[in-house]
Amino acid sequence: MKATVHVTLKNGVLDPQGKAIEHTLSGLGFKGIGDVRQGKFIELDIAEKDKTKAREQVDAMCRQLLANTVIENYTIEIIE
Amino acid sequence: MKATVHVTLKNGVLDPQGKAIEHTLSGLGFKGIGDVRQGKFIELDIAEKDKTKAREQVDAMCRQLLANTVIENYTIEIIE
Amino acid sequence: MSKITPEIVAEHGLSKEEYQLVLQIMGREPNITELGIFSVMWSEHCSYKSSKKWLKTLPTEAPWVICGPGENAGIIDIGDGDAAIFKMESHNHPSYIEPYQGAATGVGGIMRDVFTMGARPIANLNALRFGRPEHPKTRHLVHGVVEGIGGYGNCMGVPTVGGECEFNKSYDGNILVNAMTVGLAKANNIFYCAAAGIGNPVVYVGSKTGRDGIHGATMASTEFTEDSEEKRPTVQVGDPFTEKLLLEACLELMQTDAIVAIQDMGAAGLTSSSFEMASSGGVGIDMNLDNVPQREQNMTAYEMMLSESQERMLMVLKPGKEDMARAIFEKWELDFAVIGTLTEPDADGNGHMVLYHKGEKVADLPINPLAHASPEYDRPWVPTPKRETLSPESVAAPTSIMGALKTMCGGANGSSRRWIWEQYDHMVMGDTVQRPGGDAAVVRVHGTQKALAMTSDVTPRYVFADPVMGGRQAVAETWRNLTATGARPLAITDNMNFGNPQRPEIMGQFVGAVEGIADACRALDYPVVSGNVSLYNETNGTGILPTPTIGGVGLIDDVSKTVGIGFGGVGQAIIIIGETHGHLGQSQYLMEIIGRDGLAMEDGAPPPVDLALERKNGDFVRGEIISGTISACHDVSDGGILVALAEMAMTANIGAKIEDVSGQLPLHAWGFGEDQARYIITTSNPEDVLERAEKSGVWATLVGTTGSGELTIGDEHSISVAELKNAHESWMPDFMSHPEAH
Amino acid sequence: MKACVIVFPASNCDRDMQVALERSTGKKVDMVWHRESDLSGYDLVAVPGGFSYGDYLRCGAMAARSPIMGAIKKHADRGGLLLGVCNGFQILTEAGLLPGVLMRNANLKFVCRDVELTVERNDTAFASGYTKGQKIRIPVAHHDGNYFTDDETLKRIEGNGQVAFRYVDNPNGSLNSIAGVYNERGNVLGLMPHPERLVDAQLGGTDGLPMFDALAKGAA
Ligand SMILES: Nc1ncnc2c1ncn2[C@@H]1O[C@H](COP(=O)(O)OP(=O)(O)O)[C@@H](O)[C@H]1O
Ligand SMILES: [Mg+2]
Repeated sequence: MKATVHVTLKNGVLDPQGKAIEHTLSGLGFKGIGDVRQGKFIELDIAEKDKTKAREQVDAMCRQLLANTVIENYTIEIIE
Repeated sequence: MKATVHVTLKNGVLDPQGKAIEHTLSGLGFKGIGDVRQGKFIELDIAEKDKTKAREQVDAMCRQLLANTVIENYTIEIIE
Repeated sequence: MSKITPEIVAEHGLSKEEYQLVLQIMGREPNITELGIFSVMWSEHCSYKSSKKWLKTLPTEAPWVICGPGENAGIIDIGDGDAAIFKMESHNHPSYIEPYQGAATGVGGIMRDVFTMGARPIANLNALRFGRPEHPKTRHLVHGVVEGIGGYGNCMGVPTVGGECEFNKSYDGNILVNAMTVGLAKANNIFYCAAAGIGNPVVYVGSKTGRDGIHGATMASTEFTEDSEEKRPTVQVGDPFTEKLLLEACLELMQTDAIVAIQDMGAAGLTSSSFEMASSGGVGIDMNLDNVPQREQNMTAYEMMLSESQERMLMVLKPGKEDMARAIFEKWELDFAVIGTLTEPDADGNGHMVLYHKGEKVADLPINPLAHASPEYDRPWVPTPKRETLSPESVAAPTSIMGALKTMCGGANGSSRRWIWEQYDHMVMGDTVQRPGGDAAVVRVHGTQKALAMTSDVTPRYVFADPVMGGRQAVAETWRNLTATGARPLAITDNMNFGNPQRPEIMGQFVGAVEGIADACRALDYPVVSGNVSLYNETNGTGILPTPTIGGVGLIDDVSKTVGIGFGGVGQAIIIIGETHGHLGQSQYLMEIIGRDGLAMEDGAPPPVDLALERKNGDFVRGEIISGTISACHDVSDGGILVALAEMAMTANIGAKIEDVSGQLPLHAWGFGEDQARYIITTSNPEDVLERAEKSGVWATLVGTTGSGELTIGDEHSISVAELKNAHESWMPDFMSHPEAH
Repeated sequence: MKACVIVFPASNCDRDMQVALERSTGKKVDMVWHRESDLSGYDLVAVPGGFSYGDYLRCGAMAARSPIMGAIKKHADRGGLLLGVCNGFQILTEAGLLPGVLMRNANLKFVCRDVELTVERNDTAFASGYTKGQKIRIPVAHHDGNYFTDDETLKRIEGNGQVAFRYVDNPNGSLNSIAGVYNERGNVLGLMPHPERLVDAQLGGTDGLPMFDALAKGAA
């Protein structure tokens, strides 16, 4: 199975990268851009065939490694 | 409008971060994990009201800044 | 407006008595914004309420001290119109909760303290203490903290040149992250925080304000419990990129005459910076919070006043300088906003802080009572019971001397910290003359032949066993480390990390350590110019080992004269300066080889520190370095003579043949004893050095010669330097290579 | 010989580069802010190390879109000498002035230490002070120095002799241990190690000095 994980900063947590991107985009002449936020996107293959179990497994990975739950949220999608 | 951009490494491009995640996950006892790839996920607000124009604008942002098209692919979604 | 209930008061960490004082000062019930301001101003972190009484006893003066404790950082005169500005600060609790961001923002905060005063930071150091290696969280914490320190310092382009890192069970639930910054300024262009000039504009610069770390300052002042993981959203995220711009913009503005006063927004952000400026200047401030640059929508006055968003500064400008200053900050792409004006004090001489938000007056607080009448406690304390001195003979010998040496050099606490400092850019700015790995780092004063030496040290197990002696020892060790590079030690900063001060035995540790530090500072002419106190380092009632980290700074007049710790070549004579008594109580040998933890009374007293002897031996060694007669120098500390010799050998990749001069002492007590005031030097001219030592009344013993690839003692004990080095270099990378979860 | 150093927001090896260039050229070296647009008076342009724009998004990405980049390209096209060190190398690859990209180090850690390099060629304005095959010791200090290109590009740059320096003991996972590359014409050099950090014996070595001396002489 394939899983994808989106890791994003929690609301209200400063996103220096997003801020810098926003700034550079307007420097490049793009108008009307607001609130740029940068997150991570992780794709992985897992051997587990059962969708529910797969999700549980990926959830554990997120909590243990992929996301920093102090400042980040994550969402999981299981594909196939 | 809201736009989201996924930036991923092209096939065949080395992904040190993905590799390291894969390695650590199996070190943590997760079994059967393969081919981890890490990409970026960027969300932004744009003033443009027209969906087609909005997409064009974001596409230009990707080509000019958000992705390095030598090694990265990108996909755009316009929401609303 | 919501009523202030006892629950709300308690949530703000104010005791009933403290709240009574609030009512008395206000003459009415405060609103929530006002209460929040009281709570952060009176938190342990900002008010030093438990420690003030004792800190006042530290010596803070010397002819070369330009500014002692009280400002953002301490300042010393280093000649030629130059000044060194430095301070150490803790970010312990935040780093435990989110190690990367906690450590990063700690580094960012201490750098701001230094550049607020007009200095360009030229070096960072970090003193780290983690739980035992086997603890499930340790690896994750080490990873995050080191990465966070590097992430911030590297981006700022300030070299991280030194520090310490120790593992001990007592820090399992309470790690210590102490960061120190040293900066350089011109002595005639230093900036202070006292606001002046009624009607002058109060200006906000730097990042926007968000809801970051609200109540961070009160968090740092309460004991940890299991549920404190719930307090997580108070973690701030650092933005070193913005801080680098802020640094450059501030230094640029400081080249003009526009600034009257400047203060960084650290713990308790806008509140403490504005109150400190106003109280030191004896003025009031009218502040319009609508003008505060905000990152988030609908922020309340309470949130803005308590936010700990990073990378912000508050300034008072001379009238009419706003546009010029704005242009500089805009060039550096930073926010700039006039948010207030200085006002006259009232008839009683009290300045008022009056806050407006959305057209309403939302707070009106008298400044001095908040800033100065904050509670000061004389907390009950008991002295730490004295321990017996262990006799050298009472501590068992190892099965093999060299085996023990290898174990110590390759153990959690004796191994190389290369894994850490290779993740720090320690060379940027092009003046790092001695890189990490020696006794003290040496950083040249740009464009001159002068240099500053800097180090941080403390041996917490000594402080636990005897706070007074341990306090002395920490100061003496920094003094020795500086001396070993040829520097003249000038002043220290201290970072007092202790447990819960409401427990008399912990307070006793604090009082004892302060006494010991003060003794040493006086005897060595080595005053305290800045510092920081971190209390309540305690989890579920178990405190950390008392850890008064000392950061020392010294001056080298001619950097070409400095020496390192690596043996200075082959065929050099090795001389030990200072007498060896084989003191094994509280020694690293006792911990690592005998397996004690130092807590029991039977683990003995720490080595006594004779400050007059320290001075005599150190002055002799420094004189020899400056006159160019010796080729290497290393102080003897943890692990004694043999560990010191091993470090000198490993650094140079050169062995040595050492005579067995242990005499009446058991060899292991001679080799691993931790008697103080000792150094090991190498020279090609031993006769002269010995003669001069004798004339000066300094104990000096010729013990051997450098050469070959082996470290050999007497006829029987030998180990290859390569084998030692392999053990020394591999512990930390091996330990850290295991995958970790968070 | 007129040289300048470009300064981006959060460049931080700019002064180090200026010191090294001034030491070898004996002349004042200008600092040029990234908002400028003219470099016509310079023989040598140096893009220094640091963390331009915090290394956010991708290292060098935002700096590569700065106003000054047009002038830098013009300078390179004109045959002017262009040196990018560390972040400067990342910026030049992002700007398409040099082939390849610099990815996160293979072990994901920032690395600061002296490394040994082999000088791959010495027939350029940058390397004429070295001998071919010479081993030199130069510090690295980076998080993203893992040189990567597709196979075709790799073949091409190897075939053209565009590799400038190789690591003896690869610290970051770079393909073919590549530490620095030239453009085809040889007037643009990008490298991860910092030659400007070892031009002064007091700092532990002078193996970087021949590069700056050669530049000072060559472009005189
Ligand atoms: N956290 C750290 N950051 C940077 N350098 C460190 C760190 N920990 C240790 N070091 C460096 O490693 C060397 C050995 O440290 P330590 O054993 O504490 O020295 P000493 O016993 O002489 O005080 C010193 O040069 C020190 O600066
Ligand atoms: Mg030492």
